[in-house]
Amino acid sequence: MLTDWWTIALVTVGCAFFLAGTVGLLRFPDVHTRLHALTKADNVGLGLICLGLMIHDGTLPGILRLGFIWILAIFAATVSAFLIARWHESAGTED
Amino acid sequence: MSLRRRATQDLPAAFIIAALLALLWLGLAEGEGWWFGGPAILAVVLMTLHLSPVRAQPLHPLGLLRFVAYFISQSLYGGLDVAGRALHPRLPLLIEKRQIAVQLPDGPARTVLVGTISLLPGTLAVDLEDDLLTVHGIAGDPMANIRRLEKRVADLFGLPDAGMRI
Amino acid sequence: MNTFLLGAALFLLINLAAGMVRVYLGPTTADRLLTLLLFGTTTVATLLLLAYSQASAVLVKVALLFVMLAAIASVAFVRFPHETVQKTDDGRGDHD
Amino acid sequence: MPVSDLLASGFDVLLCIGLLWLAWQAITGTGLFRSVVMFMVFGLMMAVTWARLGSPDLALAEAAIGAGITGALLLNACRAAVSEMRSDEQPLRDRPSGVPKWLALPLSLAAGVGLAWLMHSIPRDGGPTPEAAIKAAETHFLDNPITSVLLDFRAIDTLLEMAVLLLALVGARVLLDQRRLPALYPVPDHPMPMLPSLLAMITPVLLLTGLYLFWAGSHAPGGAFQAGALLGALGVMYQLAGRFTPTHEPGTVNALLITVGLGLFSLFACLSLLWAPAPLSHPEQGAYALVLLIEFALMLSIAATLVLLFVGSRSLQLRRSTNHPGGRQ
Repeated sequence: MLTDWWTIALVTVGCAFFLAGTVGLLRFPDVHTRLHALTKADNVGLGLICLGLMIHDGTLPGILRLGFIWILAIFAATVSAFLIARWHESAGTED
Repeated sequence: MSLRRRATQDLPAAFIIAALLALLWLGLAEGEGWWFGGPAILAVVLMTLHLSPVRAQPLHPLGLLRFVAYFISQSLYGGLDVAGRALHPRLPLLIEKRQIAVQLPDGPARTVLVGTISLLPGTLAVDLEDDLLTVHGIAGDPMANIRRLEKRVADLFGLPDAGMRI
Repeated sequence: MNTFLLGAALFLLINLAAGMVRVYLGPTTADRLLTLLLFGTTTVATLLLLAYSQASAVLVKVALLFVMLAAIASVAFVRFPHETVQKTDDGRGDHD
Repeated sequence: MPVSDLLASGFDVLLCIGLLWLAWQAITGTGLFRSVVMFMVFGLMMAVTWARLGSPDLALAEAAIGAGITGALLLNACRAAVSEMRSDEQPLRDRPSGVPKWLALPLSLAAGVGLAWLMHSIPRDGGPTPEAAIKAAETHFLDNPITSVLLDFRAIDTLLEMAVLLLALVGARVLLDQRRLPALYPVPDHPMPMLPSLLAMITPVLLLTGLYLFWAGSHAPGGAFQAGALLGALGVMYQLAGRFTPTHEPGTVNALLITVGLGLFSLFACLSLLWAPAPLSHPEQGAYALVLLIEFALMLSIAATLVLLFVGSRSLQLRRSTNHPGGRQ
């Protein structure tokens, strides 16, 4: 039962990070600052949710699957963020 | 390139990829189907080395441990920091853009550096042209953070300290 | 537990809906791409929560596909020449 | 209990509204580019919907196709639409076709007659009812009911789908030749930072996941279509990264790859007349191995066709690095 509480706590905090990411996406003034919000907050959120579900799952294959998703998501997100930022940067006159 | 030289260069990378893929197969197939998974992993390793050649990079064990600890704590802090700024009623952003000469050599070390920057508090990698890295910051001076990260990455790959290099 | 996980999934879906405002508003093309990034991560998290609330391990594999393919969409977009975007986006240009 | 029902309904209602709104935006949007983004998001939501509906097979397919290939294909179409506006570009290829045009009529007539005969030969009454089909699926030698429907009960549909995919590619090629559209997504000269690392990271994972889906297809959600779409997405990624060079000469390996699925399936359809009264019946022995072989060929063909459809060239060549031209297909 203790593990359930851990899962609930981690998933809840993870969701809060997602909320912060979305708020940042809506409130921040330009593309680069919005990228800051999305990459950082959403990846922490996904990491916490993965961790919470790992505790909930408890089997080795399940933990491995979630671990792969987490690591790949981090990598894909930072590379995507870098490519989008770079693309925006080279789009024309800088603001 | 001779077969033997290729074999000695590619073998370490092949073993690492194969081990990781075995973990992935274990996760996907839940411990079944090794009769298919085994040969599949072998085929995938060969195809990967053909399609996208990589060189195994020796990692420094202590550096790895320190890097992982640093990465997890800093990305958590980064998330908290940006969440705090997003939810703050006055939206405190100290926007700054800087260009930094990267000291790390081209290759995996630089990949890890650029990939990590965007997850650390207040920094975002925007461009990398030759050795010049453009960083966008929202939390004041991004320089100190990046120099620290560079040192950690250098430790991770067992490279000499960035500051000491020519 | 399942109810909690479903609730969390619903929360993330509402989050996504809020994020859609950014695609709608733009103003720049890169802003629309950002939402793709948001959708990449958030859909994965939603699918994971759904997977465990419905006790369906396959959905975790669907999430794994999403993670791997999210990067392809970004690469496809950044390979897109700027002048083409300016012609095909709704005339506001890439910078306001 | 009521709380979880309420949450589930809330989730479903939000999903429905979101899908309708996205579809509306994709169709009526003011800019092509925004419509493409909306359509891609629609694909992601569709995958979540299939997951919610308990159809993981479709969720996998939607994830592989909707998240990977469709967006890239639509962007390509966007680009072609724009570049058609300026007509000062060199045609990719300007050559009359080697096949005389008058052949098209008898060929298509023959195909039509053949199809009509096939349709006529399907028993009209006493055909399997859904209940009978479900019952048969339970005792079928393939444990995944979806795959057993695709490759046994409705194998003719799958066969024709493969033909449609090949026709789409041929159609795109003809269109590209006639409209003199420029080579799409030309290989960029300047390498993009971080892209090679992304490829190196994603290549083994995607390849193994594709093979897993192919293997899983016989007993769990997965199969040739999902695996093929996934591998196709990887190919598109390589093309986007400039690692595949489009060539004008048709390559043997490419031709083999795009036809092997349809070819092997058709061959099986013909050969099966030896042991059964109707085409596409499975033999008593070795059916599992046969299905694996056909599925594998289908996977390769789907992947290769999708990539070539995206690139719009006759064939592709792998390029290891900028100073290392050549290499295998």
